[in-house]
Amino acid sequence: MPDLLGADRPLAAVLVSLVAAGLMRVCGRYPALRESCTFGAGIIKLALVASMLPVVLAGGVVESSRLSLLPGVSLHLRADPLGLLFALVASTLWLLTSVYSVGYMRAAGDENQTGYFSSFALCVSATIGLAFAANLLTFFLFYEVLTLATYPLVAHNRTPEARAGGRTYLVYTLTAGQALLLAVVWTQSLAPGAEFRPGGLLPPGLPTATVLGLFALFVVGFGVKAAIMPLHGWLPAAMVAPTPVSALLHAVAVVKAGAFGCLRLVGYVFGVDVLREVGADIVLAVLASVTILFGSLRALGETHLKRRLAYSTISQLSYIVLGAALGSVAALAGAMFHIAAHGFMKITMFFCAGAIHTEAHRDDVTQFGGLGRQMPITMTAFAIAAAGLAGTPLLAGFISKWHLGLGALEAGHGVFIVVLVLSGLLNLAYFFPIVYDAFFAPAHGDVAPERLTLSAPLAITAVVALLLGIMPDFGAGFLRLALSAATSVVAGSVAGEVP
Amino acid sequence: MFGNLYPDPNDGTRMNLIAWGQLQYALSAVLLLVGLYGMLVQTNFVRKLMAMNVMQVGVIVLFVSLAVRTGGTPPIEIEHQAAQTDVVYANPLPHALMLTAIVVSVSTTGVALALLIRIHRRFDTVDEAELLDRLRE
Amino acid sequence: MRSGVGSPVIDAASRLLVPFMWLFATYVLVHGHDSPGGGFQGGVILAASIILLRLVHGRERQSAFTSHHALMLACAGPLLYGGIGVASLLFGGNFLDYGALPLRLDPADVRVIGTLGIEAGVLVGVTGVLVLIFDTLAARGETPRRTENGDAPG
Amino acid sequence: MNGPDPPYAGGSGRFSCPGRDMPARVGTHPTNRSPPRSFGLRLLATLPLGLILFGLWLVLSPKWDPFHLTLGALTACVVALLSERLIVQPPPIAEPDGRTLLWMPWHRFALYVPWLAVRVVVASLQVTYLLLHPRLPVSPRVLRIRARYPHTLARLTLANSITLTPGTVTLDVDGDEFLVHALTESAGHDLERSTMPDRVAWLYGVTGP
Amino acid sequence: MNVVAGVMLVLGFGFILSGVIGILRLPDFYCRLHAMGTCDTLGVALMIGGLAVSEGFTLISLKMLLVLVFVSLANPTATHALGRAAVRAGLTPWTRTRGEDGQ
Amino acid sequence: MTMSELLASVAVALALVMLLSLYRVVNGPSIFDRLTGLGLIGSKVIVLLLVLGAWSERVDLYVDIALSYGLISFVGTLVLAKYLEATADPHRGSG
Amino acid sequence: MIDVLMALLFLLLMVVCAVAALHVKDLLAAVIIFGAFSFFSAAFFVVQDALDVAFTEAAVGAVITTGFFVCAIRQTTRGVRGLGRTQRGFSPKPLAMLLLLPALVVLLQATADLPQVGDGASAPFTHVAPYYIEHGHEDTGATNYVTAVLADYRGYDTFGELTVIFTAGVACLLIVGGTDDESPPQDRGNA
Amino acid sequence: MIAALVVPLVGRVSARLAHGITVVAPAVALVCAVMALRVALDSGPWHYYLGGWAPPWGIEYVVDPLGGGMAVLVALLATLVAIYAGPHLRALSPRRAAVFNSLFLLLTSGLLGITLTGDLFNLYVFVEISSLAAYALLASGGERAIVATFRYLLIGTIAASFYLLGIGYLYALTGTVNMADLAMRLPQAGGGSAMTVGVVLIVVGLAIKMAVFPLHGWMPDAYTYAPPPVTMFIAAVMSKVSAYALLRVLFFVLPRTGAVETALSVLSWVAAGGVLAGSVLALAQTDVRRMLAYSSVGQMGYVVLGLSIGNAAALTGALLHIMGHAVAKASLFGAVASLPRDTVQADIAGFAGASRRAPLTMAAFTLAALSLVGMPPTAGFFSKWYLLQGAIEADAWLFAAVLLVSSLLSAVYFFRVIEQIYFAPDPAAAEPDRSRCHPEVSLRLLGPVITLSAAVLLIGLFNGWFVTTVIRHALPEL
Ligand code: NA
Ligand code: NA
Repeated sequence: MPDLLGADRPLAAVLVSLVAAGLMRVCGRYPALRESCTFGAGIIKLALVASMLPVVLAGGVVESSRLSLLPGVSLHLRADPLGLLFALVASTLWLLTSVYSVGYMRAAGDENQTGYFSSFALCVSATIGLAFAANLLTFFLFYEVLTLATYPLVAHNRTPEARAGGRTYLVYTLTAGQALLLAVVWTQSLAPGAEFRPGGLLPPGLPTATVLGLFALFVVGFGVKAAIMPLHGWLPAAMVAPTPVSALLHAVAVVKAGAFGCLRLVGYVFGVDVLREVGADIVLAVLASVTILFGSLRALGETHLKRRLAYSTISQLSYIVLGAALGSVAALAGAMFHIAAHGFMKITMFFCAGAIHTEAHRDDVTQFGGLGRQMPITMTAFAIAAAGLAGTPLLAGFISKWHLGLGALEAGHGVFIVVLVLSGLLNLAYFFPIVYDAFFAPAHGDVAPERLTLSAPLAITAVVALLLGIMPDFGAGFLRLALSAATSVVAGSVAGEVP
Repeated sequence: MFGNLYPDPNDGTRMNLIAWGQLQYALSAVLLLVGLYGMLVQTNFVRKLMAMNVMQVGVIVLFVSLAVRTGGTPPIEIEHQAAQTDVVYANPLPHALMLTAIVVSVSTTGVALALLIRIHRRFDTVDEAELLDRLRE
Repeated sequence: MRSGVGSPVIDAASRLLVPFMWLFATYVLVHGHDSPGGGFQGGVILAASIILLRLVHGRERQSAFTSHHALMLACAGPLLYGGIGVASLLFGGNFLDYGALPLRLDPADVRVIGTLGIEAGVLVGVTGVLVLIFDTLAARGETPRRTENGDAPG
Repeated sequence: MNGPDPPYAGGSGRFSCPGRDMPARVGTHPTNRSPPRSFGLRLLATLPLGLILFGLWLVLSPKWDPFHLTLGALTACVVALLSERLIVQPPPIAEPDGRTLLWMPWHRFALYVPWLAVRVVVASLQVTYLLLHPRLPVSPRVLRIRARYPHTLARLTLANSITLTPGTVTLDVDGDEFLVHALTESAGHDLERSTMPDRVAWLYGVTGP
Repeated sequence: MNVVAGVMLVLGFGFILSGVIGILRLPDFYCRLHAMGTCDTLGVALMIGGLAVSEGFTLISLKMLLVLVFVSLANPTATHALGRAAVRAGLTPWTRTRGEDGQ
Repeated sequence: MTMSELLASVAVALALVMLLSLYRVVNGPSIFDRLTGLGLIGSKVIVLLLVLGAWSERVDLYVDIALSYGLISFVGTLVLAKYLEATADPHRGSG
Repeated sequence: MIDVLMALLFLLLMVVCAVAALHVKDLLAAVIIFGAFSFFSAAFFVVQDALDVAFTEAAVGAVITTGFFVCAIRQTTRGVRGLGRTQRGFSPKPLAMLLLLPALVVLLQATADLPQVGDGASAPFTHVAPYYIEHGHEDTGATNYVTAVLADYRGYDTFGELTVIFTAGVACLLIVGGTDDESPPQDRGNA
Repeated sequence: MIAALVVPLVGRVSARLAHGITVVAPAVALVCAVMALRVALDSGPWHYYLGGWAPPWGIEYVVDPLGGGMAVLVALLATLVAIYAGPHLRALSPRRAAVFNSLFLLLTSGLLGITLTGDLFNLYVFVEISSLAAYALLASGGERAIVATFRYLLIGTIAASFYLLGIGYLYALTGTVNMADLAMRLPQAGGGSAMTVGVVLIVVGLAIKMAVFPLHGWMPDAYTYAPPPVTMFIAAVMSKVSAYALLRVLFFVLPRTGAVETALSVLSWVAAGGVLAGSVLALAQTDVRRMLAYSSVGQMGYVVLGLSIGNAAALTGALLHIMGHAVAKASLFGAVASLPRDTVQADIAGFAGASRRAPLTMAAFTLAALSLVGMPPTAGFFSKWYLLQGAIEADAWLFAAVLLVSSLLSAVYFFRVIEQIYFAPDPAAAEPDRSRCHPEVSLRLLGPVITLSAAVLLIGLFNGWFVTTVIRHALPEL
């Protein structure tokens, strides 16, 4: 068994949830069976992904190349540090979200849970797939599958708003998909195979216009999912989805996929130096900065918790993009680490939002008075996550910000530290009142006791966020992975040749 | 007064014949386009089909014109004279092809008329303009 | 068509003509390889003769060669043609390679027989189909036509 | 009506005659029913037809080798068998026993054709004169004549003779009545005097009109 | 022989020509029918006969005669068929008494 | 004038006669007039075939066609006449 | 010279007939003119030494096509009722002219590059056809090379041709054979 | 193997035999075609001389990877559609059913003939066989279909005449109608404008047969009203085979002269217009079948675009798209038509909640639709990929953009339906007994549809295999 899987663990990791999705469809009539499918798949997947960790930490990669997609291009999966980092985050969070979802959906009394869970599994498959994708085509393949798999989740409620949200989501993501496709095909024709390589896969000596055009296409392609301003319009609209879905969108799959794409783009497609040569890095950095600040400001203006979280995500995800744009080792590492950090923090907040929604039936942040006393676990976790997002030391967010700041200096663009600091302040400005109200304002009414399936996951994620801040390499060695990836990228870029 | 209809292929009048002969192509083109024009312009379907036939004959004329040979004779072997070599025959290949083309044309016409009859049964018209009106109703 | 025999002259002429047309059609078929004509032309003549009978004699008196028979012929023709093709296939030649037919004759004569066979197929098929098409096109002939705004009376 | 049998029905054994059980009316006035005839009689009618057809085949076919002759004979037989009914179908073209076809009074025919030819040529010249005359002196009229014949072949002969003869055209035949269009006043005189109908009656050895 | 044939050909053509002239000049359909039924048949027969004569007595000339017989049988029948159809269809014959434009 | 020349002239003349007959076909005025013209053209084609055959000295080929031509055009005329008898409005068809 | 002249004359007559057939108001008249058209085309083919084609065209044009058209007209309507036509927004004539006149020019120009009519040195006479004429008789036993080509060398085409016409027959059956509530036409023949 | 040649025969027999033959015959043909293709792949093109006469004099069949592949595709779809047609035929009288079967087989054999023949004129004959059969089959769908079919017939005949005339011009210049021979002799033939005109006529003729954009008018009505199996087969296969013929003639017969290049560039603009117009018009439809028909206009534009771009990648894309679109369109039409009429209407709103009544059918529909949108990993994605690659390599950025815009548009119109299927409330849910009494359609309808949409996925996932083992060998040498 280990041998069998050992041969192809990345593929197996992708397939686990795919198979699970199929199984769930089949045994949709029996919720217990269906949920055990979910959990089983989640555990197996996590185990598979984690099993690759030692190899990768030791500096190796786990490869899988089974299916020829195009002549010379196959469905190539490779667990490198960056991919593994993302995969780890995704599979861990999937397991937790599954637990949470079971509770949430039961509480909501949803009718079509089979469709929900199977789409969810599909989504995670796609995410793992794109995390491990070793070439652009594979990446794009999973990227689009992710788009499709997410659509049923967004439109899950079947209400007119849900369907409208789904439509908006599709229009944005599919359009971006087309741009991305063009970019991918173009890249493929410039560099046959289009295998990701730390430091860039493009052949040297391309005309500036080509690089810029390609880069613009890529940025549009990834920017929509990463919700870079002004391509973020779908994200607030997609908030009509059930909360676990939002959690997934923001923390695990969709938005993260966009941000992850930006990292791959900068580090593994173009290479830092190429971008720097044509000046694209600054453009992207400025774009990211604007998004960071503007997202925070918009968040400040929203009173619906989920919408506020959505804008927070828009802002936070651009940290990753900013890191990618800055392109120094520390900045890249920070950006990569932020995938994990933001994942755990943001999912915590969404879990909290969902719990509040189901238990207290409240969505508006102005009505959270007293919740801290009624739902202590939830609101404590919320407070931890909020603080983390603001970049409070000893929390996960601080680590990434710290590295990003270092990276900005390294890259010679110290100004961006200002952006980081400002954003932190804004974060505090829109989260602190919630926490304050929850614990210190008078209560608004009765609330059901906290349900274990809801509160346990969010507690765990909060704890993880805390632990990541204290010892960034705890458990999976996220920071080590990030650093190793960032180093290879920068080294590759500087060398300009195959490492 | 008149030369032989099938003069010796090597004699001098040949060039003269040829220059005139090119007109056949032109007329086949005219026929084709008359047919095409009819198909585009006529609103009556029966007439459209006639135009279709005209067009097809235009094509056939071209092929047959390609097969004719100055001083030639129909491509059927002259008996007891098989040995003699100065007999030139017209080209049998285009003829064979055009026989098939004629059959195709008849078949198409048959099917088209069958369709037409059905159209008339339902819409009581075989005029395109009227039919469009009825369809709009 | 209006029922009835119509003019005895036309009636007689057509009925005299028909046997001759059949003979002539066969002649055209048989002599296809050394004079103009062949299966198709013969078939057309046969079909014309049957159409003539159909028209001149009206429906009531038409021969029992019905559309159904026509369909049978229409099927039989291609079958005969294809059958010869397959037969030559079975005897080791290519499809329609009549030379392969196991006849103890001069090779060219074997081909002549084969050609004659397929031409007969063409004749049968063409006859059947043309009559069939004619019948289907004329199918509603019995019912009085609607008189349509000032058009020719039925 | 339950129509006559198919010419294509195959061998003569399958011929069924709706009027078989009716009394014989050979040579009588045309009716709507085919007269019942014995197999021998039918063969008798078929034979001359077959012979004539084979003769035609001989004229048509330039190849008189055994293969083609056999084919021709075969064809003639089959066609004769198949079309026999057409010939005797009511109203019969020829007398149903094949008499008209086989024992045609060829000597009279040999006399009739030149007689007709002369008339045709002479009258043609007249008509040609009319047509080429600058004033086109035609004065058309329609006339009806009566002529009773036992079979259609005679009617056909008369009608075609009338038409062939310049100046007159058979427009319609209704039973025994011939509707004739004459180009000039004088053109129809011959018919009104019944010269031609009598000739035709004589040709087929039947009693005149 | 050729002279006879030539004469027959020319004569036949003359009849054909007069037939066509007739068909162009004559006042109504029934009259034109005469041109077809007579002049044309005769002309065609003469011409075919002429060709047969020039061919000499062969199987082919016999065949030509067959054509001749056929034409001289079919042509009047066709003429009759047309005339009858016109009568049945109600085409009224033109007569001099009814004036020149009586059709 | 040789036989061949005579035949050539006759052929051309026949073609011209056809042209004249075409006038009736095209101009009517009644449908029957058109048919008459058509009949004339048909018989001219038969003769023309034989003339051309004689001219090319391969009349054996042409005579078959002439015969079938006669058969076929006769049948065609009968078909049309039969149809007109049933349905024609004789005064139509000028155009 | 004469054969070319006659060919051109007949072609010209064909054009005249085509135009007239499409122009005349009465559909039946059009059918008759169309019959003349097919006579002329047959005559043209004869002049062009295409006896088989002429034979076929004559047989088909005189009875079959005409018969089909007559049947169809009988079933439908003889007159063109579109004379007081419903107003259409535009007449297609100028457009068609605009389309076809350049086409005519192009086609005419292209004829200049076609091999000369009757030129024995042109490709059609030097490539495949000589084989048929040299070997046709001994290969296939047919002295009519057209038959040799049609039934033997390209016998498969003829098979296809037969299939085409068979298809047409069956197609008519399906199309006019009516809907299932009607009795199929075959049942009418034998009472 | 040889029996593939004899397939037309079976058509004859079936006029009297039962539906069984209609299923078995294409299946046999499929087996034969696959075997022939294998032979062609293993040992080069397989030439079969019909009548035993060598090519320039006789007619030959050429089974090369391209033709053989197309034949396999045609036979495969014919088999599936024949199975699918079973329930439909039961509604007809035996006589009509026999006629229907016969025509279906004739259509199939015509199309197979087109794919295999190595002779331009023989191609014309087969084109006519298939066209006539198609006219009849399309017309059997009722009056509106008949009107549309009549138009199709007129247009199709013009196309065929053009094609034939084109053959005439080329014949005049080369003296042959055999494709290989022609390809050899054309470059030396010269011929100037005659050559140009011949080429243009052939190309235009075949393009019209494909129902390229401005001449697609007959298609929506015909596809909408024709009997489902007919639409399924014709929509899937017929225009593809014409496209194949175009490809064959353009790249295997005609030399790459200015005339061809001009024709290609004109074609590319027409195709681009068709892609956009088809998509936009599809967007404007409310009847799903009509929408699919217009979508075909657009999708065929992809194929033509691929042909006209004409480099290896684009041609690969075109061929893959021929394959993928054929399978997907058949699946779509099959799925739409196999829904019970009284529960699901053909307009988009009628699909509300259909997923709950016919989950498998609708899953098949969705999968096939995704392929047409070009979503990975379906077949449509990869063909789009190759087309884009071709466009980029040819620096045809505009066409690349057209492709992308069109897939967006198609995404829009397909997701309208998909949204209805999965996310709109089910009107029948209010009457539970009613929604229960219609179980999902019978296996004979469902089987082919599901097989087809599975094929969409498989072609997508294993397109690398298809491309390297078949399509790559099918490409002309550029
Ligand atoms: Na022949
Ligand atoms: Na007279």
